[in-house]
Amino acid sequence: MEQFFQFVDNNLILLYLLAFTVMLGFELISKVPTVLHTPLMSGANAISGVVIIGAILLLRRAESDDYFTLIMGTLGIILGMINVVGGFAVTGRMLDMFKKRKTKS
Amino acid sequence: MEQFFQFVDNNLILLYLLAFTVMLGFELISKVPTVLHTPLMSGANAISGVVIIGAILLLRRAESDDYFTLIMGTLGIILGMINVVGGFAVTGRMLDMFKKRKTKS
Amino acid sequence: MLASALNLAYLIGALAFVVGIRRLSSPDTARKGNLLSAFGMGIAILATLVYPFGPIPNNYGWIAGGMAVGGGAGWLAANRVQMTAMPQMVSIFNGLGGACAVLLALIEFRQLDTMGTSAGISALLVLGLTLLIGAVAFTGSILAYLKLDGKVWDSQVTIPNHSVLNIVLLILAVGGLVYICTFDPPSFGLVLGYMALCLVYGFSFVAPIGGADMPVVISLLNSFTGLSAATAGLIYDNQIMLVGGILVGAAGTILTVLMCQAMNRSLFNVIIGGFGGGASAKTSDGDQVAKTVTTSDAAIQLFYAQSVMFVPGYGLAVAQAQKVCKEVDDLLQANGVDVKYAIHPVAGRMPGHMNVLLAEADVPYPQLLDLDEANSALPNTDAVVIVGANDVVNPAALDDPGSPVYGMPVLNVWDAKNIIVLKRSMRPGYAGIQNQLFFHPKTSMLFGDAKDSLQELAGEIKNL
Amino acid sequence: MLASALNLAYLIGALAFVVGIRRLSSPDTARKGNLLSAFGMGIAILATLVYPFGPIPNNYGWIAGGMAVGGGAGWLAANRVQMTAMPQMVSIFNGLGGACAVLLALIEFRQLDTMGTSAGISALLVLGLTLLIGAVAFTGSILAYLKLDGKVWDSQVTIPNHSVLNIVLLILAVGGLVYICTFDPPSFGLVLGYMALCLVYGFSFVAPIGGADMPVVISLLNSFTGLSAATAGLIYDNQIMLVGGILVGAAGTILTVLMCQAMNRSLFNVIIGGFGGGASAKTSDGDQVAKTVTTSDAAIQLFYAQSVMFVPGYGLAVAQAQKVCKEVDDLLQANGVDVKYAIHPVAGRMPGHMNVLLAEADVPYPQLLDLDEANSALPNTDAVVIVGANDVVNPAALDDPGSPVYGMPVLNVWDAKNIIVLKRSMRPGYAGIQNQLFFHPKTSMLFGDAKDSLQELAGEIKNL
Amino acid sequence: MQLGILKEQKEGRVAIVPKGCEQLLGLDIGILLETGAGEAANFADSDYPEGVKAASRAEVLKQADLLVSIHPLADSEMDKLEAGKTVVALFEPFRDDAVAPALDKRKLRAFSLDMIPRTTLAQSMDILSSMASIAGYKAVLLAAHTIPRYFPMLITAAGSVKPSRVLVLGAGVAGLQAIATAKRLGAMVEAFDVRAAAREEVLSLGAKFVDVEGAAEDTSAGGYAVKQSEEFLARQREAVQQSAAKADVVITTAQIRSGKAPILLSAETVHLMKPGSVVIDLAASTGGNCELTENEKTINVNGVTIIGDSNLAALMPQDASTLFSNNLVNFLKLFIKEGEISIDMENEIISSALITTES
Amino acid sequence: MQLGILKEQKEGRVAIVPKGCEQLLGLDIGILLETGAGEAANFADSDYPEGVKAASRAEVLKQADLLVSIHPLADSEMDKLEAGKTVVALFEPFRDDAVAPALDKRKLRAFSLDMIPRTTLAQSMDILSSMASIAGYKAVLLAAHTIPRYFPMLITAAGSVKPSRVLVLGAGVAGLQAIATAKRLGAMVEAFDVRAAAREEVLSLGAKFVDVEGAAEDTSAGGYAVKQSEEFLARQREAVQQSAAKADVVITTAQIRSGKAPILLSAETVHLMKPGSVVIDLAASTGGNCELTENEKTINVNGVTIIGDSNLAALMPQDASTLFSNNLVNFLKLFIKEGEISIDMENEIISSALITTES
Ligand SMILES: NC(=O)c1ccc[n+]([C@@H]2O[C@H](COP(=O)([O-])OP(=O)(O)OC[C@H]3O[C@@H](n4cnc5c(N)ncnc54)[C@H](OP(=O)(O)O)[C@@H]3O)[C@@H](O)[C@H]2O)c1
Ligand SMILES: NC(=O)c1ccc[n+]([C@@H]2O[C@H](COP(=O)([O-])OP(=O)(O)OC[C@H]3O[C@@H](n4cnc5c(N)ncnc54)[C@H](OP(=O)(O)O)[C@@H]3O)[C@@H](O)[C@H]2O)c1
Ligand SMILES: NC(=O)c1ccc[n+]([C@@H]2O[C@H](COP(=O)([O-])OP(=O)(O)OC[C@H]3O[C@@H](n4cnc5c(N)ncnc54)[C@H](O)[C@@H]3O)[C@@H](O)[C@H]2O)c1
Ligand SMILES: NC(=O)c1ccc[n+]([C@@H]2O[C@H](COP(=O)([O-])OP(=O)(O)OC[C@H]3O[C@@H](n4cnc5c(N)ncnc54)[C@H](O)[C@@H]3O)[C@@H](O)[C@H]2O)c1
Repeated sequence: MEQFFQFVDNNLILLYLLAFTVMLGFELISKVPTVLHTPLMSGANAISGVVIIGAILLLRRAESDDYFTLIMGTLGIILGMINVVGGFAVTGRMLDMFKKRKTKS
Repeated sequence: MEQFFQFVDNNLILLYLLAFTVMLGFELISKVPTVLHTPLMSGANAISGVVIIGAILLLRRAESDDYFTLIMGTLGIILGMINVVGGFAVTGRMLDMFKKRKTKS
Repeated sequence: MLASALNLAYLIGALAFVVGIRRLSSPDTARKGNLLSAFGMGIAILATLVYPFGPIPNNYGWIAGGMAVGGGAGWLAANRVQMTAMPQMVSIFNGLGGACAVLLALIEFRQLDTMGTSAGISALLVLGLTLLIGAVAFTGSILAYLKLDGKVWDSQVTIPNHSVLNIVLLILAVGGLVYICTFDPPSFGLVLGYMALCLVYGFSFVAPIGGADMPVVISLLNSFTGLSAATAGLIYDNQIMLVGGILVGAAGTILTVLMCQAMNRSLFNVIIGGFGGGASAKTSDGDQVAKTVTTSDAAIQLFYAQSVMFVPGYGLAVAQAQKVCKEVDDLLQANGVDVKYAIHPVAGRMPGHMNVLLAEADVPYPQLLDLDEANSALPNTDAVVIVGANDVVNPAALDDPGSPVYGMPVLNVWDAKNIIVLKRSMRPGYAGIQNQLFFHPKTSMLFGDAKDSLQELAGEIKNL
Repeated sequence: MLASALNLAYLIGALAFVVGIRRLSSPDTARKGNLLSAFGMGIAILATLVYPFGPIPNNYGWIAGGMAVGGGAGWLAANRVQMTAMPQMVSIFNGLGGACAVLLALIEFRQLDTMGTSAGISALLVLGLTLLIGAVAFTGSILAYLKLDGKVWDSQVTIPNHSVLNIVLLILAVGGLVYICTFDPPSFGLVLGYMALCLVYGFSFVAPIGGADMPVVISLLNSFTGLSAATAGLIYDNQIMLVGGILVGAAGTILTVLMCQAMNRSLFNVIIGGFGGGASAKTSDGDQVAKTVTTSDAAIQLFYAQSVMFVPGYGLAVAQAQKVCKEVDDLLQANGVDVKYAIHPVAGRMPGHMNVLLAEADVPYPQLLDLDEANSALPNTDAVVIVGANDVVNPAALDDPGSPVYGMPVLNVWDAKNIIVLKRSMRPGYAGIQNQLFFHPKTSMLFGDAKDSLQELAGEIKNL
Repeated sequence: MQLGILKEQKEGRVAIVPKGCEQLLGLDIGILLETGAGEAANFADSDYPEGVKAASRAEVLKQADLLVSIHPLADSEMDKLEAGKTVVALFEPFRDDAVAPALDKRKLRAFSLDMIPRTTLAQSMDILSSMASIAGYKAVLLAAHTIPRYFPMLITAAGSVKPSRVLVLGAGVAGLQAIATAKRLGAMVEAFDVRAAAREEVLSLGAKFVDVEGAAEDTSAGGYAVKQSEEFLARQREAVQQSAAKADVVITTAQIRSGKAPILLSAETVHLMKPGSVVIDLAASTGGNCELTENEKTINVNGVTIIGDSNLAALMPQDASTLFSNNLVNFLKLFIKEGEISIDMENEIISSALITTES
Repeated sequence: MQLGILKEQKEGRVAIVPKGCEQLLGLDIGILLETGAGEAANFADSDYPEGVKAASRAEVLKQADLLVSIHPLADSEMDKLEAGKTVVALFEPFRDDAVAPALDKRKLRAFSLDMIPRTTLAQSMDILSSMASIAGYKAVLLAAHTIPRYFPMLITAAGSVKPSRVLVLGAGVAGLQAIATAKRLGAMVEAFDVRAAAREEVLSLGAKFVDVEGAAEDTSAGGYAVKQSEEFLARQREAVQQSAAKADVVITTAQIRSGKAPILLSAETVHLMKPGSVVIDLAASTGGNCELTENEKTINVNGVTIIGDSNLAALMPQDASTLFSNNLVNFLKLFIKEGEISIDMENEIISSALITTES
């Protein structure tokens, strides 16, 4: 318990940030029309590929002879990159169906 | 310039928090119907009375013989309290006109 | 552990603010939202009061006295004020919030001065900013209140080229802030002078802005108050002040922009083009001005009415708005509003013109009232919607013997509580004469093609 | 200074994510939103790549290789996939993101093990959580893909009382996490075992959920991937990973809830009541199931069509929906859609029934097509909206000699690209016979009173 | 003072219905009712309130000081009237310059109801509008009943029926009512008028307006149309011809206040029309808008039925009488004060309607 | 084979119009047209396609193998027909048991068009529906034209006019069309029927339905109503009386397939109706739904006009002929194959309509 409060005090602003980010996430999505559910899911999925940054950081710092890290890290980069590039591309394709402009006033 | 970057680095999470709070504020308001503009303004105004917390902190820490601080601080509390209590109360009154329930399905 | 209790209370308070504001932005949840924000504020204040900071003077007597006086005054003011004077009240409250921030900054500056301790440039900057923003919010709000209440006229407080004066003052204020930061600590006299400058600037800032634009200005000043609370939060390293203040600052800013949009103006236009401001929002005939109303306000008025009466005229036919009118009717009825149509015998351009149109829209006959029925129902009607009628609701028929319509029986719509007029312009109708009804205190105009206006109304009502 | 450049780049990236997601939630801005998010990701990756951390190995070769391979594969996969298989693709991508997080955690755990350094309980907790959440997202997504693609059936991967198994696995996984944290550092073998457990749990978690609910599950797993990215962000003290991950986590969660709502189910119901799931979302006749469509999807389909044909039937009359139908028509026409009505000679219950109704709604005669005109226009029609018609669009009239309607000329609506059927239930019409059209691959049902459905459609179209 | 209500000789309407008598009795006057005056409009003598005395025509003519009827009395009866009496009817003095002098000679005070100005104030006495409105409505019913076809479009198992086309010439009160009624029945309606204001009015009823440029207009004519140049009329006839050739029904209502109705439908155009179609000419009494119209007759030219009838309101006697009566009573109340006739020549309505004084 | 189109003796419709002949000529048959058969429906002999030979009635009767007409031939003419010929018309055998034997005796093959079943498939040959639809439409026009009042509500400067009330008894094809047309014209419409399905159908046209409980229904009657108990009819008459007393127009269409039409409007009820109101009885030919109806006559009872006419479709000869012709041609195509009549008794439509064979 003590530890928990310690953590709260030390990371106070971080907690605010987390709470606000969650609310922002909710707020952003709350009024999306059903038809955008899938593209939105896909777009969010692409963003979750941000984990690739961790893989890059790891790999840049890895010893050049630490092959486990190098190989696994590279694998991580490949996977993350598929998620990012594929995710954005596939979202873009889904959204192409909304290309037609409204002529409404 | 150097100082600025220093500041950025030191208060990184605070900056995120600020940015996200601003976005959250925008997001919350962006779809409000015109008719709620005034109550919303009034409600926000009541919240801005949060400055009273500063006055309380100040007063609690003030020396008991520092009459300038005591008097000015008390004045601050009075003003802030008017803002807070009056603000919420007046908002409440404005909103009373929305009391009628919809019977729409 | 206790420290984190305080922090948690603040976090909960901040979240209550966020959720509260969110709920405030929809009519259905607004009342709960207000209560939630108030609850957040209560928690934050309580936690601040009781948290044991250790051996400090506390001064609970002073605090309790201040809170009792302030709380009582606020409560009384809020509950005594007339419904119509609420915006003025908000303006005063806001000014007081700004004044509170000014006092805080002032006390801190004085302490620096008396202690002679140096505080660092960023602390000074924060203090100075709090002073500046708070002061502008304070005097600006007070002037806005005076203007709204009709106690002060634009001409009494403006000089020619007022915007030049404002720019000069702004430069002085910013310069003063920088100047103060060069001393560490600055002398209290210097600070007092700076404060006076800021107070004057706030007054001068609002002076040229037209009375009709005051709500926008109050909203803007409200976001200033929020910012001053945030900077004050930086002084005390207090997150809820910081977060609450920023939130209000952001929300207030976007709200200001929205209000400008609703009036079809830009913020810049409101602030700078202050002189003669509000002209575009009003339509005047000589000395008289006709009030306009936004679609959503009209929607609310109708939605929350007990009884609504449509008065169709030739404009309904021209706009071919009968079906949309029926749609609005249906929406209102679905919410328990009693809807009727008042058919004046010569509305339109042929005998029974309105009957033909409303039958086309399938309005049941029992909803149609003829002249006598309508006139006896009008005093108990909450809102009248005049859809492209003009001559048949002209009060000149009753009270202006010189008018060509004098003596014609008309619909006494002014007996109802509110009147909304849907037409495209201030142009007269068939008889070619101006209609005093449009300047009646109960009347608000909703300009535009009747079909478009009704369609927007329907949309707004659906969103309620 | 350079450090802040990196931080600023991250901040910009994070803001781009926020604004990107915001724009993704409205059809008009969605494409730009996607580009903006991608831009944010690009900036963040670029900054991470080029920022000079000082004398470190960098291993740019490995990195470049990995990025080229991954990027190329992702691009190809995204562009080759069939329109209809997109959800599967998203599911795979999501799984790979989870796998990436798992790898990161694994590497870190191994480093701890090989170095033998102690990391502190919170670091271990963060690593373990990353592993757990990432693993569940990984195997869960892969199984979801297999199910969606029809490669795996529920019965192949579930056991009786599967939910008990899931609860046991969940307890084991959480227990394992706690257990690992008691070692500092834990041995790599232990970690591998724990990982295996997590991978199995992810698979088992998704196993009992019905194929129709897969989109909901993918969305949920997507928010898991987001959370694992966030916890990984904690490992590296990296704000953009943290913020981006949390954002996706929150957005994914609320999106999941919204998707459940759109299907009229609760999330709990989807996850736990997995067996036989999807039944309520489909209406079946023996082996056949009729697809349903949500109002907003129908609205989009109509709004973005070139040509739409309404097929009114007796249900239009019963619902008295003619005027709302005309309203939808007007909205579509205002957006350049070509709208026609196909009037079958015996639609309704009296000769000319539809004519009377549509004339009442003021549909101009040239928009009305009779049987032959309609049948020749149908192959070039993007969407057909059947409003309460049934027998007159029954394909049995053409191909089922045993049917009482065999030989009657009908509207060949199946020649059009899409068919939306508005009716209240699967009940038959006047002739009392079932209609195979409702199970046609091109058909989706929008159940409800035709007037209500059309009213909602109108609302949705206005919001587009 | 005694007011006498006469029975119409050629039709079924009656000038004042029982409800109107109730109002008039409140003005302290006596009322004489010709026996059976309202019968054809479903108002029996017994429906009239107490205080109304039924009497023979001769008695009414003799005893009443104020005689009201829809159509003017025949000359023979007029000759027998005592000088000094007041007569109220539709005299149409603007059509025939001899009307007023003749009355004058007989020393009768005459109000012509068709001279009431079309001002806002006089709308409640505007008999022309009430009757024109009925005529427009009736014209469509008559046409719909006469043509051998459906008005609305129908798509049925026995084939599709095209909607009938209706062309309305002259969009005054009668024309607008005809447009509205024909639209209601599902016909496709086109209309034409020379007054600029008519265009918007036609569109406001959802019908199509046929444009012909160059119409003359005179704003001082009190809203009435003026005579057009021959050149314009020729251009107009051409435009009309195109629409008429496709039309199943043509309803013409074009009037000019003082003079013969303009010819809008030439014989040539009628010959171009489809057999089975119908022309209803409401302007028949002033010569007709169709060259071939014969007043108060129905003729058949090449399969086209041409009905010339300016008095269609008489076909709906009950409502027509009620509305006529309401208008008339509103008018009478203007100058019957305390049981006597008191004429205020300052009043524009009275001075316009009064075409001869008894002196 | 020769097909003969006869001119109707008592009305203006014609069984087959020019467009129908075009289709029939494609079946490799010859067509004889009685001179002037289509004239009254605006189809001149010259409008018929080449290949149709105009001939005198006697010639047609003699030369044609297949004789089509709307109403059956008079007995005298029928007697003169050669045995073995085929006649097609509305024989109404279900009304009179003597019809079929008489034809049989003359050794004629007869198709009765009113025996075509009301199945989904036969809808395109359903002459009863097409004609009933016209009758319903016409009934309202006739009523609107006859009553001395406006149909729609009007609020005018001359006072407010209340809308007319229309009561429709029997909401079959004719009744529904009447409801729709009366609604269009702005009347307030109430309707009544014994079939449960009719309720929803009436409401779907925006009219009010008068409920009377306890109606008998027989789903095996092919959609037709069945005879009701006397007790129910009494209850119904009472409900109808209340509505009828307020009504300006009553349109009755109630039929029972085999038998006299039910009496829904008693003499007593008619006496309660307002003077000036109208009853239009479309069931007149089978006795009428109104006790006082006289078939093919217009009578006036206490100011109430009662029109008994079951053949209103004849008043709209052009469209009525076109629709009749379309239905008839669809039916003829069922059994004219390669220029000859070939009868497939498996076909439900043919076997139902065939009431006598030539042998
Ligand atoms: N009933 C009859 O038999 C008859 C016959 C002839 C004359 N009149 C006369 O007509 C008049 C009727 O009175 P009224 O009140 O019905 O009409 P009105 O006095 O003519 O006024 C109609 C009003 O509708 C507005 N309007 C026109 N088009 C519009 C549109 N598309 N959208 C919204 N508003 C529109 C016009 O204002 P904007 O231009 O500003 O939009 C105008 O002021 C009376 O003076 C009457 O005497 C009646
Ligand atoms: N035209 C004529 O002269 C005539 C005369 C008599 C019979 N018929 C026969 O009537 C039929 C006409 O075909 P149709 O396609 O027009 O109608 P239908 O086949 O009778 O089908 C009507 C459909 O509308 C739906 N519906 C009813 N009320 C509704 C409401 N409020 N909202 C939404 N949907 C509603 C019903 O489904 P739910 O219950 O599931 O909602 C029903 O399946 C043909 O079989 C024809 O032979 C025609
Ligand atoms: N003040 C009022 O409140 C009031 C009330 C009723 C009518 N009015 C006005 O009175 C006027 C006359 O109405 P009315 O119905 O008695 O008119 P009317 O009977 O004199 O004429 C009928 C119509 O024929 C038209 N016409 C004349 N010559 C024509 C031509 N050559 N071609 C085509 N059309 C031609 C006229 O413009 C008119 O619209 C209208 O302007 C009407 O709006 C005013
Ligand atoms: N299969 C098809 O597509 C098709 C086509 C046309 C008509 N129909 C059906 O055929 C049936 C008969 O139609 P119709 O117009 O020829 O009927 P009809 O002329 O035989 O009778 C007219 C109406 O009178 C009603 N009626 C009978 N006795 C009554 C009483 N005592 N009180 C009140 N009403 C009474 C009947 O119910 C019917 O609705 C209807 O069910 C109709 O829907 C079917």
